[in-house]
Amino acid sequence: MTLTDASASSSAPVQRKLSTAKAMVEAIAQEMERDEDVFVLGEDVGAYGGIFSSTTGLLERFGPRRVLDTPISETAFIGAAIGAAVEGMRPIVELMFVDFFGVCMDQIYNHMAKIHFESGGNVTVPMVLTAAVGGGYSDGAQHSQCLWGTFAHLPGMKVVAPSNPADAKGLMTAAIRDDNPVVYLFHKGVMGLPWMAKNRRSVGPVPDGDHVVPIGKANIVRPGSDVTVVTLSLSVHHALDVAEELARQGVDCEVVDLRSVVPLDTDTILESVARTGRLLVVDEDYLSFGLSGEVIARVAERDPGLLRAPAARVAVPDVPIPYARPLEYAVLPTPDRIRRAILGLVNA
Amino acid sequence: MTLTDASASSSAPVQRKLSTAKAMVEAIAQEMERDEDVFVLGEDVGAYGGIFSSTTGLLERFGPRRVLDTPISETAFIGAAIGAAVEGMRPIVELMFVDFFGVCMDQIYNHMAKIHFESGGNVTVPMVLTAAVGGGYSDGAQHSQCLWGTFAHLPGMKVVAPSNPADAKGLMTAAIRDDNPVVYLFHKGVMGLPWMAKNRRSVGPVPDGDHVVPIGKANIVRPGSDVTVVTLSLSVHHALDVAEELARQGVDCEVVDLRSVVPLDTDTILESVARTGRLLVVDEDYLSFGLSGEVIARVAERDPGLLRAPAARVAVPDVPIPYARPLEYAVLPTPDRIRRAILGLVNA
Amino acid sequence: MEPEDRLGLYRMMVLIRTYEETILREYHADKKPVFDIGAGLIPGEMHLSAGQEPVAAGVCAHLSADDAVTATHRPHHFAIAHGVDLEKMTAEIFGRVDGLGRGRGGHMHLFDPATHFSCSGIIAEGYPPAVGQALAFQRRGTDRVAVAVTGEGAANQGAFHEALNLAALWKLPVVFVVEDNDWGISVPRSASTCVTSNALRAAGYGIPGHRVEDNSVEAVHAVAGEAVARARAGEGPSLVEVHTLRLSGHFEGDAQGYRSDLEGVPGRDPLPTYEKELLAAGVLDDAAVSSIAAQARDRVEAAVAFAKRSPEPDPATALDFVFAQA
Amino acid sequence: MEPEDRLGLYRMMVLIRTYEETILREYHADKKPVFDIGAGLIPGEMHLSAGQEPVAAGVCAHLSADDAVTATHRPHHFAIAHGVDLEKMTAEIFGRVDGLGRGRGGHMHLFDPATHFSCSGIIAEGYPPAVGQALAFQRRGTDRVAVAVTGEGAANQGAFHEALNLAALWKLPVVFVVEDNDWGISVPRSASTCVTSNALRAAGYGIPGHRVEDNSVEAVHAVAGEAVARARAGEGPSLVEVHTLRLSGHFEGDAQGYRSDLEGVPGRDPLPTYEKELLAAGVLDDAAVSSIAAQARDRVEAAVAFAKRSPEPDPATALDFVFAQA
Ligand SMILES: Cc1ncc(C[n+]2csc(CCOP(=O)(O)OP(=O)(O)O)c2C)c(N)n1
Ligand SMILES: Cc1ncc(C[n+]2csc(CCOP(=O)(O)OP(=O)(O)O)c2C)c(N)n1
Ligand SMILES: [Mg+2]
Ligand SMILES: [Mg+2]
Repeated sequence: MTLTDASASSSAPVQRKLSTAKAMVEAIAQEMERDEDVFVLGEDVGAYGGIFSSTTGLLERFGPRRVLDTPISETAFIGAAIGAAVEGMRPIVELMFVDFFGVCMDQIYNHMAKIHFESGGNVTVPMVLTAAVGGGYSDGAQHSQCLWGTFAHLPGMKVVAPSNPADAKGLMTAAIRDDNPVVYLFHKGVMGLPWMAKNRRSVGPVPDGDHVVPIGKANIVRPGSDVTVVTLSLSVHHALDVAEELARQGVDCEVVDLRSVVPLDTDTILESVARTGRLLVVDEDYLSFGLSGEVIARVAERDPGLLRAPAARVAVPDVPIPYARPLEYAVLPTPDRIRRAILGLVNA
Repeated sequence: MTLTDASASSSAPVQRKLSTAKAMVEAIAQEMERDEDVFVLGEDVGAYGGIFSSTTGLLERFGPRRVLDTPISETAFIGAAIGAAVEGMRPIVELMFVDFFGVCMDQIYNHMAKIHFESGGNVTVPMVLTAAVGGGYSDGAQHSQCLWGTFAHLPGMKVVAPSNPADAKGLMTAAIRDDNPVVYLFHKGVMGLPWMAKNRRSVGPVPDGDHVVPIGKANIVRPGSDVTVVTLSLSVHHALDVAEELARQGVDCEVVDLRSVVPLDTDTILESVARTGRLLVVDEDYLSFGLSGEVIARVAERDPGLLRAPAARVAVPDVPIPYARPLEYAVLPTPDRIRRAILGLVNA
Repeated sequence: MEPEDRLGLYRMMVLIRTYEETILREYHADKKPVFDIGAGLIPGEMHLSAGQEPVAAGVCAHLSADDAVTATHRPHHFAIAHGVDLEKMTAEIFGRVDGLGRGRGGHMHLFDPATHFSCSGIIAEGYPPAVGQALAFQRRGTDRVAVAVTGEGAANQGAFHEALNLAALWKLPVVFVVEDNDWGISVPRSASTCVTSNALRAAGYGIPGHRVEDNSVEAVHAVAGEAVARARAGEGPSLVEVHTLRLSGHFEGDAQGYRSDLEGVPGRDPLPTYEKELLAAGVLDDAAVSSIAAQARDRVEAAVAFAKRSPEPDPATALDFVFAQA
Repeated sequence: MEPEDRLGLYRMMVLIRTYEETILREYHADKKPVFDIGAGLIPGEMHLSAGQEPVAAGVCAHLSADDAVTATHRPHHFAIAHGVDLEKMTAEIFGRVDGLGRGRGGHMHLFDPATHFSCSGIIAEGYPPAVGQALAFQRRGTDRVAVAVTGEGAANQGAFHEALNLAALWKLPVVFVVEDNDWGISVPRSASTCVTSNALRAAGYGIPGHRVEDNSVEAVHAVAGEAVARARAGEGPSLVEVHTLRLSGHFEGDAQGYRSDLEGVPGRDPLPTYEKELLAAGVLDDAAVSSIAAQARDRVEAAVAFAKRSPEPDPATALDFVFAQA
């Protein structure tokens, strides 16, 4: 088993490259092999293989007893996953788009997330709730959101969001093995889908065999000394692209890939900001009352003196995601907005 | 019409005292008189008068055509309110406890809150969604939450939470007249219910006639120079109680009653912190990824130098609300926790 | 029915009634002179099930501790009938460390892994997890069943519909129980649906639907027996609705000003009715009535004493059990 | 039916089909050689309704612009049949400032106050707002109706159940339409419910339920006529299910590898079927067929031209319309 913090630092030489989707499926398949109690359910997870390829090939390999297409009844089938988990199974249940949480949130936050606590620790709910997140392809206000802040605000569930294939595998393995409910949010833009504009890092090296990325550990994907950019999921790649570009202009950015939203790796954030003195949070979720504010608050409640310049955020500015491309790209955390924010920080 | 910022500063001498519940009902009744399109629907809003007395007497006064008891079908009846609002009516729809949002959130955040935007401003959704919030009486993990952060994170709806009878009336009037959806969250502990431990300020002076408190304006309910306490709803009273007590020890607290969460009155917060140099946020919602982080971030992204001491928060520490009284009071933002936090700030 | 089985049902109903009356007493004991919902040894909302004993007794007679039950905000009768430990349950209601949830849950959140019992305060949302328990039971090749309970008000909630459809589709061993006590808080059934029986709705999922009209424990027992047998045989779910009776207010403190049927209520109490029936049939005599009552009282008082002896949770532990540790 | 009415239905079906084929062409025109869902003049998901024309044409023939329609993620046929401005609708699909939503909404979010038309991308969640529109219509003493549309997959969603129950209870003027095209993305009806007809479910709410088995526009027209008349007369809601046909993939880009029935699909196309029927009946002749086709083409191409002429929204306006200004 490879247990790594930085996904690229595995000791064995990693050559094989996979898309994020394939890496995610590989983790599920390996855990299904390992543990008869792991099974998958959700809309179009069978023959279709998940509309974002999050379950491709599993039906063929494990059959319809362990890969279950469901009716469009999220409350019923997520609730069913909860009941199965309470009885000791380890379901992986897919909510097709995170945007649909509103039809089934009671099962998620009042049941999945609270049963362990309400039972005084006597009942565990070992399950993984997967959902696709993110915009950038004109899918409109009901199919483009990230919403990790919404889940993270409500106690009792862990929340992870991988940015690359190796982490996708490692976090999925960790999530399945965790005795707690884990919400696993995969951005469509990092899955490496053949029918969507691909980030070049959506295909990358993935360790063979067991690979676990611990939940709750951020990853410094680019060390730097001038500005700390805290981000996650697809935005990691935009941040890295901008960091590379700005390096040529003499601005040295540190990019922190949170990977987990809950638990949030406050220590890594604080250590980084202590070194750079400047903080930018890049978040594809809505700006206010969410992740970006929380990251800044964690710094300001430890020591506002760490901040040599006012903290900055690039997020979706409290507006539903517009359909038309020029509008959508005006509100997404694009490389251009990130660049301007970083330059604003270093010139402050 | 009395249009006031500080609810107590109305020009006419205010003598008449009402409970918060009665003040809220008075606003609804006055608007129902004024506008035939205003109507009320929800569970037990008729003969029962709202289980927290938020609609008492309305059925008797306006009859069953304008005060509608509903089946336990929140998705259907909140959706019905949306449809009626789209057709130009002005429904006030009650979600009995905010904790139940999970069974109907899609209607709320994907429809109520987004239709105006998705329609490019061509459709308006003038409605008020009321819900009871808050704990402190051992109602357990599914009946004690505040969750304003959850609503505030999602764009397209205003969110208000009155702390006293005059504001309850004024914000309700403003909410009904607003052409946008307004989420109106009333804390059970400020309603002045005869069967629940009452805060002494849950009965107070309420202006007669038209009374509007503008949405988006915070209220400095106690001016002070040493520490800014930003808070809302029931916690305002705890903050005031502690401020009075600490004044005797020479600590002069400014207490800001936000009243509105969306829009958030950032200016008032910044001005106050600029004067005091110390910020405590007291929030009965969950600590992380919510209101308390947002308030701190708004300061740190303007100027972290305003903070002479690290910002502090007293909120529910990311744990479901426990049933047993000693546990519940260990996680609620009690006067004791507030006092310790303020002393921590001034001694930092 | 065999006399012994009839006696069993009666005994269970008496135990439940005794429990509810005792909780009623304890709940109000220290909330005087002015009722304060948050005060006293048992704080918070309290939903009692007196009058609805026939449903729990009749259904649970067919279950063992291996079968699952998900109950509602009004859970005591089902918890007791399903064999949840009375002492731990009571300690939970008193918010004590020896409670089922170490005081974290309270009366609407009783979780007992030993009997696969749980409940939820959110209307109809106990149905889907029961479907999942049944899925696990089926998957593991057992003949265990899951019983899911709601009120008639809850049958108009989306979760009800989705759960029935899913269980029917996957032929899962579930018995869906609807307790029709005529009221959802203050809203009469007639103001929540125009359908007179949820048995009609069962047809919309392709499953059998039954309605027991008279709150008779033996009728419930018979119908539930069929439904449980069907589930155990792998033939899928059924729906069982029982027209029952809410003897008291929705929760304690509810003055029931809205309740038109209040006057006739005592006369419809199922417990004296069944007692008379068994006395007439010679299954019971006065001595048995007294001794059964005394046994119930002893068990319940012992549970209350246990609860009161158990310590209150330490505030320093308030953050425990949010996450399971690896 | 009168020839003129039959011609009207045919004309509408042709218009819809022409529209969908044109959108199909425009959608794919600039997504070559490698399909990229986010690229091109029409980006994003695209759910076309070709094959389902009989439902929209048959239902909307009974409506005026005062009546409301809430449609689904697959909304074009209903929008067109209900008389939504073709140019503004097309401009919205192209994301332009003259679109119904000034480019904010897109193809799943068409809102037209002039015809009380709306749609939603969330399964079954268009039903409850339709109930509310009907409530407003009833409250104002009008005989206007609201039509709510979903697919057969959506009928297993909680919102479906709640909306039917509420509308039935309040006797609201709603016609609930279910388009059963056999598939919910890749999931066949048989894997989403074991009920063969949602007409059965209507009984569970005490309302009439109809199922049209053959995707015939005239059969839909007849059944919908009854349902609309009933609603206008104040007798409450009905459910109308139509067994229809999804001619293409769930959305563009869907290779339909899962689809067992694919081969037989073209033969079930309702448009040539109806055309043949009207030709045989002498209602249509070849000249009429051509001219109707040409008229449809002209209207649709004009709408596309309008859309393409309309400017793209200015990024500086991206934050407009979150809140209505006082
Ligand atoms: C989703 C949701 N909506 C509303 C409530 C508030 N509530 C609690 S019990 C109740 C009435 C339930 O009626 P019924 O299902 O008939 O059960 P009964 O109380 O009669 O046993 C209501 C409305 C809730 N707990 N959950
Ligand atoms: C609540 C919700 N769940 C899932 C989806 C994803 N989804 C979009 S369309 C669709 C299939 C819908 O099937 P059906 O209702 O039969 O309509 P059809 O596409 O066949 O017209 C699904 C699952 C969604 N939009 N909303
Ligand atoms: Mg009831
Ligand atoms: Mg379909």
